[in-house]
Amino acid sequence: MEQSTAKRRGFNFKQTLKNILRSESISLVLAFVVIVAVFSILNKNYFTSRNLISVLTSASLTGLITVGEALLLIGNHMDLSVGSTAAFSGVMAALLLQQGLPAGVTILTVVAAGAVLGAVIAFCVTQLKMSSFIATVAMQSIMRGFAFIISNGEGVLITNSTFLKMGNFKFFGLSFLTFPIFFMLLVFVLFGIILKRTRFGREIYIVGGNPVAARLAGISIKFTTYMLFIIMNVLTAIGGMILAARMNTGQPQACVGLEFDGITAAILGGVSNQGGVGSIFGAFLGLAILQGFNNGLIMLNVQSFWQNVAKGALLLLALTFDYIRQKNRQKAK
Amino acid sequence: MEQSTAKRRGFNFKQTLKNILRSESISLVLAFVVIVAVFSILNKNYFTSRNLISVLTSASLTGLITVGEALLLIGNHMDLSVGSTAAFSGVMAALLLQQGLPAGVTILTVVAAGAVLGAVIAFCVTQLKMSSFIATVAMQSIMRGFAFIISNGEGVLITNSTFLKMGNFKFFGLSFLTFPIFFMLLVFVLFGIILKRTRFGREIYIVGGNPVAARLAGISIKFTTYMLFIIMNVLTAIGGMILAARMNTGQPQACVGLEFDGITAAILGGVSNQGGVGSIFGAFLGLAILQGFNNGLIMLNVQSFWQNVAKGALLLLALTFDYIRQKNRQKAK
Amino acid sequence: QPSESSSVAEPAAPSSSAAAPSESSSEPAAPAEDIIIAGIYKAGDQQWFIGEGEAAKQKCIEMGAKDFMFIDAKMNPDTYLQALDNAITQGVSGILVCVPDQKLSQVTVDKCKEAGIPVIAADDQLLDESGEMIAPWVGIDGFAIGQAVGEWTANYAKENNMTGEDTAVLYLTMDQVSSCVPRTEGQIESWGKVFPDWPAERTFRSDYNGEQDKAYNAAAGVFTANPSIKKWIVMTPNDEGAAGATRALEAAGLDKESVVCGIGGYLAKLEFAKEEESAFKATAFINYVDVGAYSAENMMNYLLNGTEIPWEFKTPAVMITKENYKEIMKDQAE
Amino acid sequence: MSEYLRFEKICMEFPGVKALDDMSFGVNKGEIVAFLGENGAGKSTLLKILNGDYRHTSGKIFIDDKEVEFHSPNEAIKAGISVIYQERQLAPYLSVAENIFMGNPITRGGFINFKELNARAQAIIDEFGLPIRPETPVRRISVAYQQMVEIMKAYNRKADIICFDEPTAPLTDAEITILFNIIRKLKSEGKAIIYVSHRMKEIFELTDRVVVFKDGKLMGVKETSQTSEPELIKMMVGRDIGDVFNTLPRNDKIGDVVLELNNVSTEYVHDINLQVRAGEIVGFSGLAGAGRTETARAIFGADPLTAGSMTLEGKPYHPKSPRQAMDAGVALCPEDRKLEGLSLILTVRENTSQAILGDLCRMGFVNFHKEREFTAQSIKDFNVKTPSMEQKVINLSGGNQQKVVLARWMAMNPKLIIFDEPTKGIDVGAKSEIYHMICEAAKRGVAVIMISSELTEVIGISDRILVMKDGYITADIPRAEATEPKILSYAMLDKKKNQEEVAG
Ligand SMILES: Nc1ncnc2c1ncn2[C@@H]1O[C@H](COP(=O)(O)OP(=O)(O)OP(=O)(O)O)[C@@H](O)[C@H]1O
Ligand SMILES: Nc1ncnc2c1ncn2[C@@H]1O[C@H](COP(=O)(O)OP(=O)(O)OP(=O)(O)O)[C@@H](O)[C@H]1O
Ligand SMILES: O[C@@H]1[C@@H](O)[C@@H](O)CO[C@H]1O
Ligand SMILES: [Mg+2]
Ligand SMILES: [Mg+2]
Repeated sequence: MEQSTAKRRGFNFKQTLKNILRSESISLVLAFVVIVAVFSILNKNYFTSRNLISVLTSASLTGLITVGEALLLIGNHMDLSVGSTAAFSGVMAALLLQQGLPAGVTILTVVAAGAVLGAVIAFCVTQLKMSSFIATVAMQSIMRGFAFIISNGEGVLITNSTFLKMGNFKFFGLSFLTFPIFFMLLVFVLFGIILKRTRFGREIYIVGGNPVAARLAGISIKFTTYMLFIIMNVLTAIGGMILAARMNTGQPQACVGLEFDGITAAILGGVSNQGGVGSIFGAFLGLAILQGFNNGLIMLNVQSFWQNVAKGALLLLALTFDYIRQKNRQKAK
Repeated sequence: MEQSTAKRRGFNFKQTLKNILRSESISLVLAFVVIVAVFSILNKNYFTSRNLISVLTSASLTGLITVGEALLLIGNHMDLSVGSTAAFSGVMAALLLQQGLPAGVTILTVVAAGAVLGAVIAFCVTQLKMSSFIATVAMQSIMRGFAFIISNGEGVLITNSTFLKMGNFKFFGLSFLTFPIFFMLLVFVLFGIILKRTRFGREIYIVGGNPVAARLAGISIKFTTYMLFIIMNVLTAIGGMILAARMNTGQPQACVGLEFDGITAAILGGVSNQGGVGSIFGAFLGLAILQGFNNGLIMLNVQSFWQNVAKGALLLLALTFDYIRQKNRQKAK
Repeated sequence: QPSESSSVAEPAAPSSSAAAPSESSSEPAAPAEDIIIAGIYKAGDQQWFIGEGEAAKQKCIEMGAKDFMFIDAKMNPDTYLQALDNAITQGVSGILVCVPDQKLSQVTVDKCKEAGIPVIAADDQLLDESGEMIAPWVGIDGFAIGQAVGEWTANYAKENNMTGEDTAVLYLTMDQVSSCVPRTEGQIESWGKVFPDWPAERTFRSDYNGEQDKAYNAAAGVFTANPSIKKWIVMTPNDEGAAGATRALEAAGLDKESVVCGIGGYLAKLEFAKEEESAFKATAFINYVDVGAYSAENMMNYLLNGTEIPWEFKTPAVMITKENYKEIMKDQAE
Repeated sequence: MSEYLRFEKICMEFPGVKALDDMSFGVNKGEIVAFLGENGAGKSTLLKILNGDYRHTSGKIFIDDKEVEFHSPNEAIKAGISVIYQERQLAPYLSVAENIFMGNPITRGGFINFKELNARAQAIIDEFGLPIRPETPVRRISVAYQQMVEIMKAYNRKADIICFDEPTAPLTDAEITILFNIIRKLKSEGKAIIYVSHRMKEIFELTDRVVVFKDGKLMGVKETSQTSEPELIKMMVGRDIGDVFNTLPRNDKIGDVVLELNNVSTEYVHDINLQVRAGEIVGFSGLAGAGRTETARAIFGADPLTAGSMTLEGKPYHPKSPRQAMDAGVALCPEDRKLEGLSLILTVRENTSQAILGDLCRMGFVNFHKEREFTAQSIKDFNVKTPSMEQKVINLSGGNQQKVVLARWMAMNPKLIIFDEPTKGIDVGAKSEIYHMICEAAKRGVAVIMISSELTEVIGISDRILVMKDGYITADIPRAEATEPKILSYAMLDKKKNQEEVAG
């Protein structure tokens, strides 16, 4: 009997939908639906395609960060330097373009810089045995410093129209399928699949769940850790460039606290910061809830002081709700 | 023979000094000495009693936070909301004083508010099973919001001279023994002893190092966690008031990122963010290194962009140094 | 009251600019009860912008608008752009903005142009690549304000004989906030005019992030590094810096002979309200009520009557001290 | 008859598992009662209920005829109950003394009296006759001694009811002797004692009565002196298993040398020389801390060599990581399943397929169908008791966790496989299956190293037995000549001292 249940669990769409409905994520889906419903009632412009585009666009950078942080958290790490690195990447791209480099070369260079940076962090973590918390706090300070140094503290204008396409290109002329939105969704889907279905993805869970066991099971913790930080920092580099393209400027002071938005979304979406637990789909829900909520508060013209309170309260509420649901489910069984 | 060694390990000063010298902390002591030496050569006013006072004064708030975060980290938690709470406490005190409340009542009220806040966080963590990371990120947002709300975004003047003593009272008229400095040192010594020598202190290690073992041994994880967060938030409340007294104003936007300064000092001082490891003495060294370094950079008039880079680099260097030393020591065995 | 005379009222620049809807105005006159104005401010939690927003709101409602939306961009370019999109989505009639970074000017103007919504820059100008203004502006001129501070401070130093070997100038700077950089530049310039030969060895700079306790550390470090200096002349780009430097002087026992001058008024007034005089002697009062009310008035006039929006209006910088601050700040002195 | 401790109709349900079903019996003062049953039969669960760690679904517990109900381990401890868990629960960075006194340290005015604490801990250590120091942090002592600390911790509580859940699993005979003396002393002091073990020998040596569990149900209670091993096994397994070792499918064709170590040293072991041939089972014996695990880790690339060389099938073999060892065809089934073997928060499926995940993948993508098929087969082969392959491993019984680790490594089909205490916590029925599997692997030509602290097991299954002591190999004994006293004498031989004497 056990075997047959196992077999029936296929990976088709219908089944996936069913799984979601009975999964851990259901309370998040509900929370999201409630938020959308309430704001739609309170403001008629909330539930419109135009607003959806606006929310998705502003979520595009945070989305990339959320994916990267979710992967890292599952692997029992985190990266607190991505805000600085995103700013640095935008500034670096803008400066390279100003030097007359073509857009393609610029993008590749900045991505490569991101990869190197990720490798440096991974080196500190795997070889020098630092905790990723402290290594990336240090890196945050360093990269912010460099962002200011290379730009001399000023925003750097971007005029290269090819590069600016990263901010405004519309696939098939569709205004909801701009490059930032498309790329974010692509990254979610891609890493959703990688995490769930590939060997590499599985190894992230194993490494995050019990690194000692992972090593003895022949998994290279080094390789996994390097990959995780490189992925995170490449996503950050691209995200930073997309932001710069959207703003037409690389800005050294941009993205302060970006890492927290990403980590918060991931944790709200059920990713554990103790390693080994979580999914990209959950992280996406976490992101959707946070962004949908923030956007609604702005649209309702809630005073910014109260916005702070409301956001914090939302987080606590959502997690409490989730806890109660899980507890009830346990009892029900 | 073994027994006699055991007996010889008393808790006298000489022995403590010896222990330090052969302990984990030695590389930090060295790092600190090197920093002081280098800056003293570069600037003759660095190694002066006047500068010592100035460094100690600016470290006074961060010092309290470092103690609290070190305790929390050993207990496998952290509090990311203390920056907001410190600002909130300063503003709240200023407003209460403006209402004509006497200094003593004001201080007690704010301390009580801190305790309640700590209990609320502990409730979220122990009862609602949130990770302390996310619970305190939420609290950070909420408390910052309230700090702005109660002050309507404005700094609030403090004129109560008794209260202002928290900022400038000199014990025995000694200019190096102002209340902020005295209180910080007191807290270090006090919690150094509590952590090392009391039952409560040892239980923090057990709870942080192996919560299952703690529970099975009849140690109340709840009690320990509540105590840890209450201590942290009471220290924060007092620290926030001391800062407000020093500045003669309660300011809602103060202390952004304060939590990171504390956590960084603690981790640099050998406290692990995985729980169960560390000491208050180490945390103090971490604080001394960071503050001594920051102060040196200011005195050398290093450009602020480069200060960021230098601070990050120092962190990475100090930890690398520590790693190499530990590795060598292992080899030597 | 905004006194046009005291401001540098350049004649309206070429109207090629998109967001100056002055003559491209197709249907300016709108029924007042449908008008909603959005105010998007770079740091909506700062007292400055709260006051500015309140003044703008009051003016709009007074002139018959239906609503005024106050939006905080939280110094975050992304939040700012989302707020802008939002305002446009909600179909507001006019937008007042203070951008978190002036490099966001072009995007702002482009988006408003596309949606056909008039925009006025508040506080900080909207500038194109070459530094030309591309939208009407009501605001503060950081450089000029800095100049006023430099001038006042230099005169104070002269009058009090603070020129000897034991005297030094300290500029606390906020290099990471672009709008604050010209303030320091203005201070340096007018100080240099009065004291062209002021020695470089007795001129210091120290950077902080805008917070008072960081200013304290930045200043205290310089004070201890130079024990031979007994009299300090400190200029800062905001009131937090001035208050922090003042506390550091007090801690070092140097406050009696020193002088600190800031920019703002919001913390200076607290300082001036104390019985005892501190080293924080003066600040350049910049009046958020003027900026808020005047930007709103211009916008409403345009929307209601099609009146052309004046291209430029600078709120004057007035130096205030313990003696005159109540008079000048009026309500804001409370 | 009303016993001191009495269970009445205890039922316990977990999602998908009925762990205990209508369990009723009692334990007297001054009596040692054994719990016997297959892996997952519910033994540990009953102890956890007694300890207030789990809440039972229904039923009652009486102590001294009074009904009791514990909501937390703390309450149980206060009521005089002490449980030594199957999994060690220590604070790694605290000292041996502080761990022994965990939960009730010696204080004076709120301060810990370290002097007194260390002295009292030393007294207990001396009573146990162990060579460890009270000030040493527990993470620095071997697994066996950690287990002894765990036992001393419970012993020190002076409880009236003391339960041991497979205390001897990580211990060798020397410590077991110590432990039994202690338990007998407790019995003479009138304590009620529960002793859970899969080792028949121990049960007959130590206990007064045996309670037999099967699938959460009570199969019967027997006076130990009135019963026999086959009878008990039949009760718990439901069938006869006969003489385990005589029926094993022995391999008579020992092949070429697969692994050779020449003067290998690491931080912990010295001058190791050995050969293992294809189809040969080499047993490793020795006391706790003798260095067997460390030798295995060196072979598996988990610890670096400080001297010497190794060859695998005649070719130089110097793995820098377990991965390289695995790629060369070497497998190690580790000793400490919780720390080194399993990712506890992951599922049975994810844990079982770990070692051969590469073979279950196409172009980096996991073939879930194949993975499930493989896992289902392993669950069947190893008789893993779990409600589904999606169950988190943390929710399995100790023995079933061990089976998951074994299943993972057996699946790799290596040239050389090292088992470190493979039957730790495994029930008798499953044990014989595992012996069969090991022998069948040898028959297929796999070279096997088996580290075990159970002498009968090493002697019963090995072709050759190496004995270790203090990081050195002290003897190499063919099976035909192996006897327990002989092995023990080499295990206690002080080679280092001998060498020093020769040198001096
Ligand atoms: N927390 C839990 N959640 C779900 N199932 C559990 C949990 N704890 C135990 N079980 C299940 O209850 C049953 C009994 O487990 P228990 O640990 O009591 O067995 P045991 O007799 O001690 O076995 P072993 O000899 O292997 O230690 C097993 O099927 C186990 O999988
Ligand atoms: N991390 C460590 N730090 C210090 N000493 C260690 C460490 N790990 C092992 N040792 C020591 O190395 C020696 C060999 O231990 P090992 O675990 O190999 O013994 P073993 O024969 O497998 O016995 P056991 O039955 O305890 O596993 C022991 O003295 C042990 O105390
Ligand atoms: O950011 C500053 C603010 O702090 C206030 O000084 C007014 O001007 C703005 O540009
Ligand atoms: Mg068990
Ligand atoms: Mg071993």
